Order: sequence, then C-alpha cells, then structure tokens
Amino acid sequence: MSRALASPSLAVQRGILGAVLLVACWEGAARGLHLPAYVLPAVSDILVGLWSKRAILVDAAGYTLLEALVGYGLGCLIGIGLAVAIALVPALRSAILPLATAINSVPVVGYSPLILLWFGIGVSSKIVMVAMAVSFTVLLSMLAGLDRVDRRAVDLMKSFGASRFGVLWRLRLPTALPLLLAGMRVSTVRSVIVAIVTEMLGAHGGLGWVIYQAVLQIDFVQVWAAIFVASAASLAFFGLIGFLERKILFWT
Amino acid sequence: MSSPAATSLSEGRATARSMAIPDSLRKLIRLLLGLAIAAVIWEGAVLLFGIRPYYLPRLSTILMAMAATPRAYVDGFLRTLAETLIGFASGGAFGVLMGVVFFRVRALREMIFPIFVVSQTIPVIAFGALVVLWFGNTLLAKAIIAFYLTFFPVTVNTLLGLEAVDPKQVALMRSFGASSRQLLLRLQLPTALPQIFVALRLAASLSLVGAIVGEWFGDTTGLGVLLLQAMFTENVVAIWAALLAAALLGTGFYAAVAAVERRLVFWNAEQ
Amino acid sequence: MEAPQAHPKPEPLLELRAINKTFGAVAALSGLQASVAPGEFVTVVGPSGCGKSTLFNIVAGLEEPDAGGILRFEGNSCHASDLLGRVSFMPQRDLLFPWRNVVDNAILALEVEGMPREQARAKALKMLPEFGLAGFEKQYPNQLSGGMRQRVALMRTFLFERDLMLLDEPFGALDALTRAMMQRWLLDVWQKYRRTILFITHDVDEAIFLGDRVLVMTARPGSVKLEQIVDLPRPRRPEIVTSPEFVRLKRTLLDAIEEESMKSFQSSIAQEKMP
Amino acid sequence: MEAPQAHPKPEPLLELRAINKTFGAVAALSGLQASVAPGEFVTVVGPSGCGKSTLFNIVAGLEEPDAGGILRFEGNSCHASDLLGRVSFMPQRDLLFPWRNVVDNAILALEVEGMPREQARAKALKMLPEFGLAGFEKQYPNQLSGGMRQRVALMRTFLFERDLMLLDEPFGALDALTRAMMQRWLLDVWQKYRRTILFITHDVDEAIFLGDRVLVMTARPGSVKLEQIVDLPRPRRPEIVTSPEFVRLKRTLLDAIEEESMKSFQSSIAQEKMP
Amino acid sequence: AELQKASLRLKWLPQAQFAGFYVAAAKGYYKTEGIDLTINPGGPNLLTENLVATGADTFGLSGGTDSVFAARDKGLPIVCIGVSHQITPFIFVTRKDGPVKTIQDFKGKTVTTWFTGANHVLNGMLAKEGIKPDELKIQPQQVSVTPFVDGNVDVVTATYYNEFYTIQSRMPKDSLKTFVAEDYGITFPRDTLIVAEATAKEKPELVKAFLRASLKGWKDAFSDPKGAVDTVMAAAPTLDRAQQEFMLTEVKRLMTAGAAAKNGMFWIDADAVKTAHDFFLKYGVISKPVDLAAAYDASFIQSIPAADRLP
Ligand SMILES: Nc1ncnc2c1ncn2[C@@H]1O[C@H](COP(=O)(O)OP(=O)(O)OP(=O)(O)O)[C@@H](O)[C@H]1O
Ligand SMILES: Nc1ncnc2c1ncn2[C@@H]1O[C@H](COP(=O)(O)OP(=O)(O)OP(=O)(O)O)[C@@H](O)[C@H]1O
Ligand SMILES: Cc1ncc(C[n+]2csc(CCO)c2C)c(N)n1
Ligand SMILES: [Mg+2]
Ligand SMILES: [Mg+2]
Repeated sequence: MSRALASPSLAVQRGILGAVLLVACWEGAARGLHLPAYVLPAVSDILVGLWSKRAILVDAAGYTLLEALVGYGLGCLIGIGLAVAIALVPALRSAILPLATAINSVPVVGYSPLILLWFGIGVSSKIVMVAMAVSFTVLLSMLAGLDRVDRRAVDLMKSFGASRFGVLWRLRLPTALPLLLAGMRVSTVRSVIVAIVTEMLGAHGGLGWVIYQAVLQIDFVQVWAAIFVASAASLAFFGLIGFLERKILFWT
Repeated sequence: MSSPAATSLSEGRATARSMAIPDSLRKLIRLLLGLAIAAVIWEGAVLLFGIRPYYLPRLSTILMAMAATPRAYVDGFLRTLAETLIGFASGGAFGVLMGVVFFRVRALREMIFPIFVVSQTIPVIAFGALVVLWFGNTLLAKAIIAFYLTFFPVTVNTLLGLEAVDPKQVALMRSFGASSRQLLLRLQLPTALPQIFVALRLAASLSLVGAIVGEWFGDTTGLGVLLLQAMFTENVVAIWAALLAAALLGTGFYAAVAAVERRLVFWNAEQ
Repeated sequence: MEAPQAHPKPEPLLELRAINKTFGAVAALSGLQASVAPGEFVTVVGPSGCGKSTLFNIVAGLEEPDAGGILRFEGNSCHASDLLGRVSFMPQRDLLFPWRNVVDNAILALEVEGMPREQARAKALKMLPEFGLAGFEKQYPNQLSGGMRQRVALMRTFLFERDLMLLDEPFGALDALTRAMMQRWLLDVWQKYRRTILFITHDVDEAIFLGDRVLVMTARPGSVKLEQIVDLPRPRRPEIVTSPEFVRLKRTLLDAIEEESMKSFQSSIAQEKMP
Repeated sequence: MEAPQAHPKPEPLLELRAINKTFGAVAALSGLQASVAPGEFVTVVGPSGCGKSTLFNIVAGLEEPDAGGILRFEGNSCHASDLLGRVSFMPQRDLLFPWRNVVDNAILALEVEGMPREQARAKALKMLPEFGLAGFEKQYPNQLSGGMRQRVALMRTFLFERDLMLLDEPFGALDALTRAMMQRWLLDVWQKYRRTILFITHDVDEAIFLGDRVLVMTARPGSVKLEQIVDLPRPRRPEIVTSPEFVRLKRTLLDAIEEESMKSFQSSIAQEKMP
Repeated sequence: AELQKASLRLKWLPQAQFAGFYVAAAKGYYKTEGIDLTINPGGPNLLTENLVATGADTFGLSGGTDSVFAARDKGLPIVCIGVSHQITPFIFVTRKDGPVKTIQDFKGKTVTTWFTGANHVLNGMLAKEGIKPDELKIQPQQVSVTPFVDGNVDVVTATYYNEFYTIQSRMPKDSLKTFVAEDYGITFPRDTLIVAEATAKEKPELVKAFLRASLKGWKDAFSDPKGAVDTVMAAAPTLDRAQQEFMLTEVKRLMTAGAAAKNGMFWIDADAVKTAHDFFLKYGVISKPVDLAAAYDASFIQSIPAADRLP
C-alpha cells in the first residue's frame, strides 16, 4: 500500500496503458476482422454512439446510480448490523447464517418476480434487490473479520472488564475492518450490476432499461454504450471505496 | 475458532472424543429439528394469517408440486450442480492464481486489475446472445458464466490476504534464503488462506447464481430453466419450488465449502 | 519503612486451593495451593512451561480451573470469570493493537472503564518519560523495539488501577538499567497505593529483590513446591544483591528451581522414549 | 581448550563500517563500526531501543543500511541483501507459524533448503528432548508456553546450519536452568562446528559467560561504545561468575550500559519537555 | 443417407405455442426429411434474429414481422420463410366495470405494455384514433399481470394464449373488456420463421425439408391436441396442463386465421407485411424502407403442396 502511494502516477500510467492496449486490441479485432455490430462493435463506434445518446445515457446512469447507492448503503447497514448482532449474541449465528446463506444462494434475479410484485416496478424494488445482494457479501466479510481476532487479545480486553460490546468496538471491529472494507469494495460493483439486471426485468428507466430496449431494437452500439457508462460509474464507485479503505486502514 | 470457545474447548474436546458419533448425530438431529420447526411456522403462518397463495403459498403445496414432477427437479438439480461445481472450481483456481500473479507482479496488477474490475461491471444477461454465440448451449457456457462471477472476489481476497502477511515473518523466511516460490507456498498462501476462504464461501453462492443465470440463455434443463419457466407463467408455486431447490443446492454447497474451510484453517487467528 | 507482613493474614485477598487445569492431554496445573495477603508482593518462579501463565490466566478470570478447585477473592468463593475487570493483568506477549499508537494503546483499559479519551491521553502522556517512551507517543507498535513494546504493555497495565496486579515477565525484554528503573518504579507504585502484586519472572535476583515471598513452582503439572519468605528489609538498595542473606536465599531458590527444571527435562526425555 | 582469538584477525568474517540507519525521523544506527572474526562468539548489549535488532536485521540481509556505509562479508564488499540465506537468524519475536506444529515449525528452514520433509522431521524429532520439548511435537504454537515457543524458534535457527548465527535475545523467556542448559548446548555447537555467533542479550552475566568479546552499544542512535574482550579461559564453569575477573568485567560493562541507558531516558525526558 | 445437423431457436421457453415443432421432432418427421434437428428454447435477452444471423442457429421462430423489419434495417442477413400467427396475438385488456369504455378513454390512464413489439400495436391503434402516446401514461409491463388484477393499472397488454388466460383465471368471469388491433385496421403478424440469407441461398432443400416436417408436426398437433401437449410437457414437465391446452387452442386460431385459412399455415401474407412495413416506416420504427422481396421469401412455403399446408 505504501508502495502504491509512493508512485500513484506510475500506477495510473500503467492502468491507462492496460486500458489503451485493451481498446487497441478490441478496435483492431472489430475493424480488422470486419465483425458486424451484433457480434462486436468497434470501440470508436461505441464512443460515437455514446456521445450521440449522451443525454439519455447520463439520465439513465443517474437513475441507476441512485438505486445502487441507496441499496448499497442499506445493504451495508444491514450486513454490518447483522454481523454485529451475531457477534454480540452468538446464539443468533446458527439462526441467521443458514437463513442468509439460503436466501443468498438463490440468484437475486430469482426473487425479482416476487420483489417486483411486492415493491412494484419503480425504484424501490431495485433498492431492495441491491440491498439484498450487498448485505450478504458485507455480512460474510464482516463476520470473517470479526472471527479473525486473536483470542488472547480478547482475553486481555476481558481482563480489563470490557463488555462484549467493548471488545467488539475496540478490538474486533478494527480487526474486522480490512476484510469488511474489501467486502464493501467488491460489493460496489455488484450493486450497480444488480440494479441494472433488475431494471432489465422491468423498470421505468435506468441503464438496465436502456440496455434491454437496445437489445430488442438490435442496437448493439447502444447496448455497449450503456455498458460503458455503467462500467465508468461502477469504477468510480469502486475507486471511491478503495480510496476510503486506504484512508481508514493506515496501519496495515 | 472464536473466543468464547476458549474455556469450553478442553471439556468440549473430551466429550466429543468419548462420544464422537452421537455428537455428529446430535448436530444432524438439531438441523432436522430446525428445519421441521421452520416448516411448521411457514405452514402455520400461511394458514393462520390467511396469506394469499399468490404472495406465499403453503409449504405443503410447494412440496406437493415438486413431488408431482420429481424428475424435473432432480435432473435440474444435478445439472445445475455440475455447472456450479465446474464454474466454482475454475473460478476459484483462477482467482487465487490471479491474486498471486497480481501480488507478485505489480506492473501487471496495475495494468490488468482495473480491467478485471471493469469486466465485473458488465451484466452478463445483457449478452445472452454473445454467450450462446461463443459457447453454444453447452454446460461449458454456464460454467463459464459461473467462473466469470466467482473469480473476482477470490482475486481480491487473495491479494488482500497475501498483503496482510507480517513483514517480520517474510523477513525470517528470506533470511533462510527462501525463494519467492517457497515464501508463497510456506508463508503467504497459508496466511492468506482464511481470507481466501471468505471469498470462496461467497463464490459458492455466486457460482450458483452464474449457473442459474446461464441457464436463462435458451437451455432445456436446470433449476434456472425451472425458475424462468415458473416466473413467466406466473406460477407462484413453481417459483417457490424452484427457489427452494436452488436454496437447498446453494446451502448444501456453501456448507461443504465451509466444512473444507474448517478442516484446512484449523489454527487460531494470531498476529 | 516497615516490611509488609509476609505470613498470610487471617483474610487473604486471594486464595487458591486444589486448583487443577488440563488442556486436552496436558495437565498444566495440579493441586495448586496458594494464598496472597492484601498488599503483598509475591513473585513466582518456576521452570519454563510449568503453568505460571496458566495460573495467571485463571486469576485474571480468563480461564476456569477444572471442577473441584476452590478460588476465593476478598474472602468470597467465586468463579474465575467473576474476577474479570477486578485484576490488572499484563500478559506475557504484549498484545498491542497495531492500529493504536503508543498513547492509545496505553489508555486502552482506561477507555474501557469509560474515561474520556482526552483525559486518559493526558494522564498517559505524563507517564511516558518514566517509561522511557517520551517522544514516541505517536509511533505505532510496528515501529517500536521489543523492549519498548513491553514498556507500553506495562504502562497499559499500570493505568488500569486495581488492587491486584498480575505481571507475567514484565521486564523480560529490558536491559539492566531500564529494568532497574522499572523495578524501582514498580516498588514505588506498590508502596504508595498498597496494591497487591503477583509477578512472574525467570530472574531469581529479581524475584528476591522485589518480593515479600517467592513461590517456586514444580515442573508440569505445576503446583507450589516452595514458599520462600524474603525477610530482607525495605526499601532494598541495589547493593543488597551481594549481601549474604540474599545470596543464601538465591541458593535455596536456585536449587529448588533446578531440581524442578531437571525433572521437566527428564520427564520429557522419558516421554520421548515411550510415546 | 584454547580461547579463540579475540582480536580481529586480518580477514574478518563480517565487517561493518560507518553504518547508518534511519526510520523516518528516528535515527536507529549512526556510524556503527564493528568486525567479527570467523569462529568468534560476540555478545551485544545495550539499552532497550538502541538499535540492536536493527543491526541484526541488516546483517541478516533484511534491511539495507542507509547509503554510504560499508558492509563486508567473507572479505567481499556486499549489499545487505546478498547475505540472505547465508546467516542463520533468530528474531526477537518468535514468529512461529500458527498452522505448523512444533516439529514443522522447527524444520521450516530445512524445508526451504530443500530437504525432504520426512528426513527433516526425523532430524528435528531427535533434538526435541535437548530443547525440553519432547512429547510436544504435535502441539501448535497457541498451545505452548512463552518459553516453549522461544525454544522452538531457537531449534528452527539451529537446524539452519550457517557459519554466522545471529541470536536476538534467544533465552529471554527461559528459567535459570533451562537457560543454563541452552547456553551449554550453544557453546557445544559453537565449538564443535566452529560457527561464528552474534548474540544479543540483556543479561550481562550471560554476555560475559558466553562471549569472546562483548559489544556495548550507545543509546539511540546506536553505535559501538565499547568493545570488551573477555579473556576468561574456556570451557567456562558456572562458578566462574563469582571469580574476581568476571566481577570486574561485569562492573565495567554495567557502568557503560547504565551511562547509556541513563542518556536514553534523559534524552527522552528532554524531548518530552519541548515538543 | 447422412442426417444433416440443424437447430431451431424458439422465441421463448418450451410451451404449447411451439407444439408443432416438438411433435414433429418427437415423431421423427425431421429425421425422415434427413434433418437432425435440435430445438433450442429462447429466453429473455436472447434475440432469435441475432442467433440466426450469426449462424449460431439454423432456423428461428422469431418475434414477428416487426422484428424482421428491425433486423433487416440493422443489416442482419436474415430472411423470413414463413409467418406463424397471421393476426395480431396481442390484445389490450381492461375491466368491464372500469373507467375505460373506448380507446379514447385510454387518455390519462395507466396503460402497461411490452416494449418488445406490443408497444407498436398500441401506438398503431392510438394513431388510428388520433391519440398521441403522451396523452396517456404508458409504462413498461413487468412479468406479472398482478398490478392489473390488483387494480393498479387500467389497461394491460396480453397475448391471447398466455396472459389472457392468467388474467381470466384470476378474475371473475366476464369482467373483462378487450381491445383488438384488427378492429382498428391494424395487423401485425407475429412469430416468424427465419433463416440466414446464406442458408436460404445455399441450402434451399434443407429449408423446404424443415418446413415440410414442421407442417406435418403442426397438423398432428392440431388433430391430437392432448398428445401434443403431452409432447410439450415432456420437455417442460412443470407446465400447467390446462393452460397449455388453452394455449394450443388459441395458437391454432392465430395460425389458421386470415390468409392461412385459404393458403395454409406459415403463409406469408404480402399485403399484411406491406401494411405493417409502411406503418413502421411512417412512425420511424425503421430508419429506411426495407426490401420486402429480400426480407420475405415465400418461395419455400409455396413450393410445398397446398394440401400439406392446410391444417
Ligand atoms: N520499522 C520501524 N519504523 C520506525 N522506527 C523503527 C522501526 N524499527 C525500529 N525502529 C526504531 O529504531 C530504534 C531501534 O530499534 P531496535 O528494535 O533496533 O532496538 P533494540 O536495540 O533491539 O531494542 P530492544 O532491546 O528493546 O529490543 C527504536 O527507537 C525503534 O523505535
Ligand atoms: N491453550 C492451550 N492448549 C494446550 N496446552 C496448553 C495451552 N496453554 C498452555 N498449555 C500447556 O500448559 C503448560 C503450561 O503453560 P504455561 O504457559 O502456563 O507455562 P509457563 O509456566 O507460563 O511457561 P513459560 O515460563 O515458558 O512462559 C504448557 O505445557 C503448555 O504447553
Ligand atoms: C421480459 C418479457 N418480454 C416479453 C414478454 C412478452 N411475452 C409474454 S409471453 C411471451 C412468450 C410467448 O408466450 C412473451 C414474449 C414478457 N412476458 N416478458
Ligand atoms: Mg508463561
Ligand atoms: Mg530488539
């Protein structure tokens, strides 16, 4: 990490190099092999398409990001809350964990008919779906982090008369932070995806809706343009949490 | 091992040894009992509160629907299980491999990791046609989607675990003249193992998601097919039946991964 | 200053009787018997692996002894876990938290007690020079030397003011002078606040120099082999170590320890021969 | 047996000149100068936090000194990193791997060298009784006492047979007899295999008893304050500690260390007064 | 002779809507014609036109005339070789006792529809009545018809053979009112059989053989609906039999209506196609005129004796 901070510009340069190489291969393949748009459109065509549809895409991205962010926040709260509850009341573990696993082992999209039914086709169903997907990842990561604690350090805290909560707050939480934040970082991307996927099954707007429409109109340039926007948004989100992670975990 | 186990450890171990079989049996009984209670609550709640079957059908109705066409569920279960396993194994292996590669070759990491992140932002279902185009309606296609969903969390956690290794322990190994391969196998991977397993447990669920979603691209058997079928015929009982089958598969697989984890990561957390 | 009463008073602060503790197949303590009077300074020596740290874990409330033993604190029979929060305990390994700097590690116990952080920090900052840690308050544990880590752990324990202190080899990683200064400091605290101290060390000189009484433990399974009262006058000057009484005490204790150490090596050799 | 040459020979095994090492704002070593002859047993003492472990880290090849210093090994000028794998090093903290049991922790270095695991295990199992660890081969580190952990770390180092051994407070957590046995054992190994040993300790008796030469380090930033040749005959009997030469040496060394320790406390007090 | 490998990509999951193909396969009609046919189901986000154009599948039962136009408009090299549903399968459903009595009443109401083709039907009907789409609240329709059943939506889109059945089964008898495209002079034939241009050009015999076998399958399906549903349910056992039987009846009606009554199944009604095309062009659904002769090749279906085509 310290190394990364030492040469951020180099890291960025390499990242850009990687992206440029990828784009060059892509463009080369699409143009060189004369791939039709319904197989793989050229990046340049996608970018042109993106620019011409920018108004729609920006709108849609805002819509999707709103769902993703709210769902993400909610999911993190639920995940952390459940993990903390389990840490404070160990008896809850055998009640919550199998249930959470069972719920999570069904693809979120599997619930979509039920969730769409219960929460409607609007924003709230997407938020619920995102929150479900995020909360499990966060719960698992957080629990693993909480369990990673050195038993003797817990003993020490107990000898100071620390309550379960005291041990949790001063010892287990800091120990869990690296894993929790890694889980939260991975979840950023998932939250955007789940929002998009749910939108594809029924929505008033958003990138998923745009993609769905475009697929059916056989407009693959627009599909890719929307994907580009989604990627950019996810990346920014991922980067933000990664940045916070580095700020918070100064001791690692 | 968590902290409260400390004092009970010795006693627990002694009793466990003296009656090992009853202990595992007791666990099984407790599990079955838990399931039975949940089933009764479900059935009772629906009857008692008169929940519309459209929202939540009775469990017995669902089970009867499954019993009416058992082959569909058994075949679907096995097919999806196979896809999940292949996707999980390959995704897990590739994830760890990439974690190690990124850990060792920083330049590669800085170049490719962002692309991995980007790849994860692509919703596969937008590309159903491409998946069928490239991989056909084969088992492989589903396994690849499962793979695609699983490898990334494994890579992230592997990387994280490898980076969390105590530099003093690394220094010790290097003072023994350890090659970087030995460093990896003897110190870094074992240290990262708990973290890797967190991701693998997550991947157990994600690979099932991948398999099921993969079956939505024009397949004929699998839990995903049953789910889709039920979803679009608005057959709520069948939706729940497919959900239950998927939950059974997912929970079982998750439990298996967790059991392997308990075997492999046996040591107490220590700094 | 008068030497404190070394003989157990009618009502000891801590009383242990017939304490056993086994870990799986390993018997760590067996039939251990001891009592500590209020205000007493008791040092504990014994062969490595004989169960000293295990004893401390029990008295700190962290491990329950096997059923059948009797544990009394302030006259009341109790479970080990009842002692949690009533004893200030310094474990053998420092267990500093890597995300807390020196000061914040030191005030951990105070924070747990509920003291406002700033007040606790101010209190700790004042003590840093005495522990040779001035100027290091902002450092993190991975930036400290072994001895410095130990001093931070020690400070954390001192700030947790309880009647009974358990110190497990607190000066193990310190050089002679730092150790001497810390010893002096510890005696000050002990006398000023009349705390009761149980102190594990491998240094027999230290055990005699500090203690009212030295407990020598047997080889594993540990019990008390010898209770040696140290009736040297206080305050004790460093020169005392060359006094004949001191040397005599040291001889007695060394003999006892060596006999036990020998046993633990023999027993392990015997064990090795017939596994 | 003849006492080894204490004066540096024409070609020392290890030579350090003008070694500096700073960590951010903290200067750990400054202008350190030392040389070690092949087969020599050199002990190092000094105030806590003066840079002893830092010095060892450099000689073990784990940290590069600041630019400008000179480091020579077997007559060749080299980088610290060139020493990796050529020096057997025992760090101050035991650093046992929690997922390896006693035997497997002990054979770590052998495994790294490429010895088949079974062969390495057999070799280690034979040594367990000598380290008082017989019967504990299957235990995991969290089931060991502090002293036992240290002995496992020590064993791991001994099994890594190199000409130069660096031992950072190897006997810190051992009781008197175990320590004496380990000392005897170490001297045996040293004489039999003519290894060169650098040995950090806080116990001045130990430093004199073991060493051909004692290096006393200054307070931080560390350098060598005093090189005291110990010309006591070998083999040395335990009784030697009461001999007048021994006591004289001890006095000299203690004075030197205390002067430095005092400095480090004063400097930290000074620091504290004007931040 | 060697069997020739080929695949048929359906527009949706196995159900009685596709019974004829399953019956033909089960009875070995494709084999008799020298084809080793795999039937691949469709699904959400799978576009039959795309899979056929790229060669992933040989034949496709695709969305309908509208999606064939769109595909040709985007340059996908596919040809329609037959049209299954001769009349519009979509209807718009409202409550009899609700506020919507005529299509004029759609104004200001909540209407849900699929944006996969049904929306064009709706727009066409509205246009004929001089209603602008922004005068009503058109919302995307989700999988479920529950919002309509629950009264949260005024008008819902349905297929005769599927959603309409679901709605009827969940609401009182005769409580529904429907709006039918044909009543407003609009017909969007749907469920088109397509092949890649290359297949049409290079393997005309294969295409004909496929049509012959499929027609036989369909005729069998209509003459023995119970047996046909059995065959379909062998492929998808969890389906609801009653619904499938209903579906087959409705599909039969759609497939044999209009020009098919006279010319037989899979007939390409050039007039209906042209009307639909002109409509799409007018409303900008396609960017430029599509060469209808190239997009719709009736020669294959016409080469089959009329007796074999008539149900
Ligand atoms: N990684 C690091 N970052 C910052 N400062 C460090 C680091 N490592 C050591 N130091 C500082 O360098 C000085 C010397 O440390 P070192 O560990 O060498 O001391 P030592 O002589 O071994 O002490 P002890 O006898 O207590 O083990 C200390 O002041 C310590 O704070
Ligand atoms: N958690 C445990 N599980 C199994 N055995 C244990 C455990 N803790 C301690 N033991 C065993 O109990 C015995 C006593 O250990 P303890 O740590 O009390 O020794 P000690 O007297 O403190 O030794 P040292 O002086 O080396 O620190 C040892 O043999 C050790 O192996
Ligand atoms: C996402 C989605 N898209 C389209 C339809 C329309 N539809 C209803 S039934 C059916 C298949 C033929 O019966 C089709 C295409 C839907 N329900 N869901
Ligand atoms: Mg101990
Ligand atoms: Mg040190």
